[in-house]
Amino acid sequence: MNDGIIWLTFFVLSVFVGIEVISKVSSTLHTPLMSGANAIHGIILLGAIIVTGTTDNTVAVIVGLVAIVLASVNMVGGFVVTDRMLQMFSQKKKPLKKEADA
Amino acid sequence: MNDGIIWLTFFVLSVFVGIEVISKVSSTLHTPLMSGANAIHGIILLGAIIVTGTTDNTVAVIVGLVAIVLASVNMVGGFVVTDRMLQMFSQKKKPLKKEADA
Amino acid sequence: MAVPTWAQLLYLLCGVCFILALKGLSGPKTARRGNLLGAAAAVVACVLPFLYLDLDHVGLILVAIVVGTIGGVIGAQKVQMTQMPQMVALFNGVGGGAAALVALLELNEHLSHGDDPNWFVWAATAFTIAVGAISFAGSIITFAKLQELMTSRPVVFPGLPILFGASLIATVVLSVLLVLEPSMWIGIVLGLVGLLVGVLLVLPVGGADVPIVISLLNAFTGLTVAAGGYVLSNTLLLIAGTLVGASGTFLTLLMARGMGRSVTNVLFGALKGGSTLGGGEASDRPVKSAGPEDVAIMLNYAERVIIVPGYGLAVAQAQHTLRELVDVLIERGIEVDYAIHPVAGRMPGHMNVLLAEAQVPYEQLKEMDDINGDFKDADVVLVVGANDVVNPAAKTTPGAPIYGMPILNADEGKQVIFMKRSMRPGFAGIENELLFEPNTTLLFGDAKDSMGKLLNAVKAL
Amino acid sequence: MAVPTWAQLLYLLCGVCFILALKGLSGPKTARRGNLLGAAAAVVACVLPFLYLDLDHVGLILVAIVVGTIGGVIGAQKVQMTQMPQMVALFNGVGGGAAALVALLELNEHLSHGDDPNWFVWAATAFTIAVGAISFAGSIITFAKLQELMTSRPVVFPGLPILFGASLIATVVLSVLLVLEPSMWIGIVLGLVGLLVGVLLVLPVGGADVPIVISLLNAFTGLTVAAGGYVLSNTLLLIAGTLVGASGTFLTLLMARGMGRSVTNVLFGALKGGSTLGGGEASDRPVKSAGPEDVAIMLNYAERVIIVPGYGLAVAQAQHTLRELVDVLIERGIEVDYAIHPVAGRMPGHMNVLLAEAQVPYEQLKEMDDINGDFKDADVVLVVGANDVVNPAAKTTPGAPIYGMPILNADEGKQVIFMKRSMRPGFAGIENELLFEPNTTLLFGDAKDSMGKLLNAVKAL
Ligand SMILES: NC(=O)c1ccc[n+]([C@@H]2O[C@H](COP(=O)([O-])OP(=O)(O)OC[C@H]3O[C@@H](n4cnc5c(N)ncnc54)[C@H](OP(=O)(O)O)[C@@H]3O)[C@@H](O)[C@H]2O)c1
Ligand SMILES: NC(=O)c1ccc[n+]([C@@H]2O[C@H](COP(=O)([O-])OP(=O)(O)OC[C@H]3O[C@@H](n4cnc5c(N)ncnc54)[C@H](OP(=O)(O)O)[C@@H]3O)[C@@H](O)[C@H]2O)c1
Repeated sequence: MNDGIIWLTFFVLSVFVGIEVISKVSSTLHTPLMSGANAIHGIILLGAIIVTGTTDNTVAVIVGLVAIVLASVNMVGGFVVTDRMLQMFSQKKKPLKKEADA
Repeated sequence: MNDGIIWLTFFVLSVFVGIEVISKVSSTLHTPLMSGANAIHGIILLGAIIVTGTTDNTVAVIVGLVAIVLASVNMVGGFVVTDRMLQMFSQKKKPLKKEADA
Repeated sequence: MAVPTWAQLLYLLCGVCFILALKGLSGPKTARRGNLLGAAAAVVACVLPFLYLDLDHVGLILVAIVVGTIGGVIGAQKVQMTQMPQMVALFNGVGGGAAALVALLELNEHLSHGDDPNWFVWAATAFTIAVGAISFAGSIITFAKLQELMTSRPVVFPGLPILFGASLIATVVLSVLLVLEPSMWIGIVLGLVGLLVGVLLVLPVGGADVPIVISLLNAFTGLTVAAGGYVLSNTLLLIAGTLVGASGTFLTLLMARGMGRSVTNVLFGALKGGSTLGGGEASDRPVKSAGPEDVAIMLNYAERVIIVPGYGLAVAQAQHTLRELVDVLIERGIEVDYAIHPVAGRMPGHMNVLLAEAQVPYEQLKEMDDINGDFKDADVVLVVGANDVVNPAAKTTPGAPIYGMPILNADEGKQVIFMKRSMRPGFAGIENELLFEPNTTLLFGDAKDSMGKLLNAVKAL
Repeated sequence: MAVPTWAQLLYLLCGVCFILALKGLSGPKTARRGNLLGAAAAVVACVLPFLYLDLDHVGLILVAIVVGTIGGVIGAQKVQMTQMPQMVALFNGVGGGAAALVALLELNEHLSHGDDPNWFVWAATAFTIAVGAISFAGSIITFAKLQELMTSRPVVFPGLPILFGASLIATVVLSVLLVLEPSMWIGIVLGLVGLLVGVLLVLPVGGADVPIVISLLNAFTGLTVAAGGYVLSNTLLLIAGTLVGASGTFLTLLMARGMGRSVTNVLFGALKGGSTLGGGEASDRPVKSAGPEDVAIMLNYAERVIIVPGYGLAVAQAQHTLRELVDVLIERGIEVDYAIHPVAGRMPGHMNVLLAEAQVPYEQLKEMDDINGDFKDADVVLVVGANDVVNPAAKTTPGAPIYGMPILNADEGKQVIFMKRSMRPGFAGIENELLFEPNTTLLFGDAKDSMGKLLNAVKAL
């Protein structure tokens, strides 16, 4: 099977998953959702690690390390800040957000 | 990339799409949805055509033709019957089903 | 047979269309468009192999397609709304059968070319054969039940659980054998055992649960097609099959919840002896019955009337007359609503379809949850050809086949009127205590003509 | 660097976890669990390459990770709720920057090994560099605006549209060049031009629309990561990136609708000169102001009170005192609700978070659509540190930066009380006519202490 097609298929399917999975979110959760998604694309850290670890060119290594720092700020910071936000929604509130959700 | 993994990935992503895409259907539409989905798996017709058209063993051809007949009954019949059902939901009714949906 | 890139792209496009079709089908506004989109994609997909493969037997293939198409169209056109479920079951069954045959053929191809793909391909082949056969046989039995070619009651005989278990084990063993040393014979036997499993799976299911089973078998077929897609390494089959498999499974759970049943309970309830069933014969206990005139008076002096339509309304095709009656009552300033039970009739949404056909304005149709609170304020509850959906046994009698199904609280009405032909029970085959309540009146006769009589009587007042 | 099967499986598993994480995040019950699941998956994924590749510079890499982690955690812990949006913007920006750098490095790898993959890989590389840079620069500007390191008003200068257009074209041209004959220099220049585009894209956006822009840039970064995944042929990056890209785009549209704006309008409104803005300086028109005692009396003799909380409540941290006040009023048999505007404060759901923190029982929090009908029956509407969300200009003044945003109908209340420190306008920087209405009273002062005074005054009655 053609390589490009495979990647295209992954892409297309993921697009549908991405849209459908959040299609019924309530405005209350927009910010946490945004920042959670934001944290997820911090996974570029994985890419940064791979390229940095597999190059020998000094400049490249330095740039790579910068990328790693930035990426891990994105990833770690993102998840932590999201969790902090979500903590705020106490037990008490859940039912409201539920109905807001429905 | 490992071939099996590719197919597995297609499968996993499709599972999510399949579930998410219908997750908010109202009971009013259960039957049409069921029969529409039913028609979609009639696509096995495609498979039946390919295997029948690429074999030379007579028995196989006969069995293949049977498969083609069955599959096209599934596919064509399924889409037609679904359409008939959906026709019944007149303009007038739409708003109700909408609210039922929401 | 390497697939050219352009064809692969088109296959992918068809897959996307199927996704959009499903998405459309799950919304009322878009349902019809969705279905047509799916159909278009399916046609395109089936044309492709003629373009990029030089197929043999093209003539025969086309003939077979035409035959199947004609069959499908005729069936789809002829079937009445009340028979939709069995039609869906039938179509689903043949699809499963086709998948099983395709897998057998592919098995044969591999063997004759002496090529041995990795074990996973054999496993997928075994899965397709077995589950395809199960889905085929199961659907046929379901069809027979709904079409009343056989009793719609659970069929349970002493040895059944053991036999079922045995055949299940056999299926697994044969599948493993097929993986270890593939041979045509094992494949064929596997298919036959699959058929047996399918029959035994559905026999003990009570008719009331049949829609759930149809949906489940539908999901099965979807998964078979997906596995077939892997065997033929065709992405479209895999994606389409998986879509149907996943959404079908999900839909099954939704429906089961809607009917207050758990899927395992539906399938194995009877085996576990869980659902003991009434004989379904007419009871001869005394009831209060009345003529159209008396009922007309009750309606005429009511302020709030709730109509509970059921399967009987559908078979009698009394929806148009009913609608006239309601119009008259409304003219006279009486507040009238229809209470729609999600599983009233023989398929989900059956009543909506029926009353839509009769052009009943949608504001008058109330979903169960919205109206269940209002019954206590209703002066008259008019139950037209419905029974199980108002049967208090669903709340009161554990072990009743419909126990746990949410019902319409018709029993809370000040006056309850049943329009039915006899004292025979409903689909679930159990007596309905509500018929014997002091505030219940029966108006015997076929829904259509007693409805006609009732209408005239009301007009006469 | 072929990835072993077990690692590929784990990558796929992480992808599934990301899907479930997003799914969880979109439901209130499951949000927190979802987020943690995502975090776990991310960690696992980042450990994998250490296991199946023998990486060089492991020490340095680990140090870099630690540095970044510490930075992220500190930032995330220190930030106040009111500054969340800029924090998210910042994190998003660095992510985009990282993606761009990764793409540059990969470009360098390909060139130094002199291998030439198919043109599509080069295209994806160009995309990653350009969009990553745009997202980086745009997010930084957004951060500056929200952090008030620069004006939050749209910044428009004469040449801007032309300059923007030019830089856009330059980006496209450079990308094409990169595909035709890849070189490090083109890549770097492309990145720089991307930065310019990012700046020019966000400068003209009004602060009120900033959350929409953050969400959009978030989607951009997602797509960049996806493209990066293709370049590195890493499925997980592709899937995760695409997920975020798709859901982010969808979320952006949802939010825009929620704020009554179209995305194009948000981005290019100011360019088109669409949204002319008020100076934002304090007005000196006469208003009716009162002391806590007078307001206390109004509240005390009201039967129905609606509270409209806004950004000011958040900065003053007056939510706890407010809650006490409401409790007292309710004890006295007064019906009190909070009217929550979806974009009150500085991020969607800001008020819900704030009042949740103050343990306000959820029954008292009413969504905009549910309560907008009740304002006409309210004897007193108490607007605490809110302004734009009750500014009638959103309905009446086409061209106002908030025009079209659905607002709370506070103006329909019999009495309206504003608690704010000055006559300065709200976030959107435009005057609020409601302040000058005859039935409006102002209670000047920092929300926290005037709320305290008000509370005592009410208790005193
Ligand atoms: N909707 C679904 O998905 C679905 C699918 C399959 C099964 N089911 C099951 O079907 C049942 C539906 O409940 P239901 O109350 O709608 O129907 P029901 O319980 O089957 O009762 C139908 C009633 O209509 C009467 N009837 C039949 N023909 C009639 C005619 N020509 N004129 C007047 N009355 C007539 C019957 O009594 P007489 O014979 O005495 O006239 C019977 O009492 C439930 O048990 C449900 O679980 C539902
Ligand atoms: N929610 C989001 O997603 C989001 C994100 C970005 C922007 N926005 C925009 O932000 C605005 C939100 O509207 P809003 O009504 O909540 O807030 P606002 O329109 O910004 O008004 C805040 C009001 O609070 C007053 N205030 C500030 N500090 C105070 C304090 N310490 N004590 C008392 N009053 C204080 C201010 O007046 P004084 O200065 O005179 O005290 C101002 O009138 C909308 O324009 C929205 O579009 C929303």
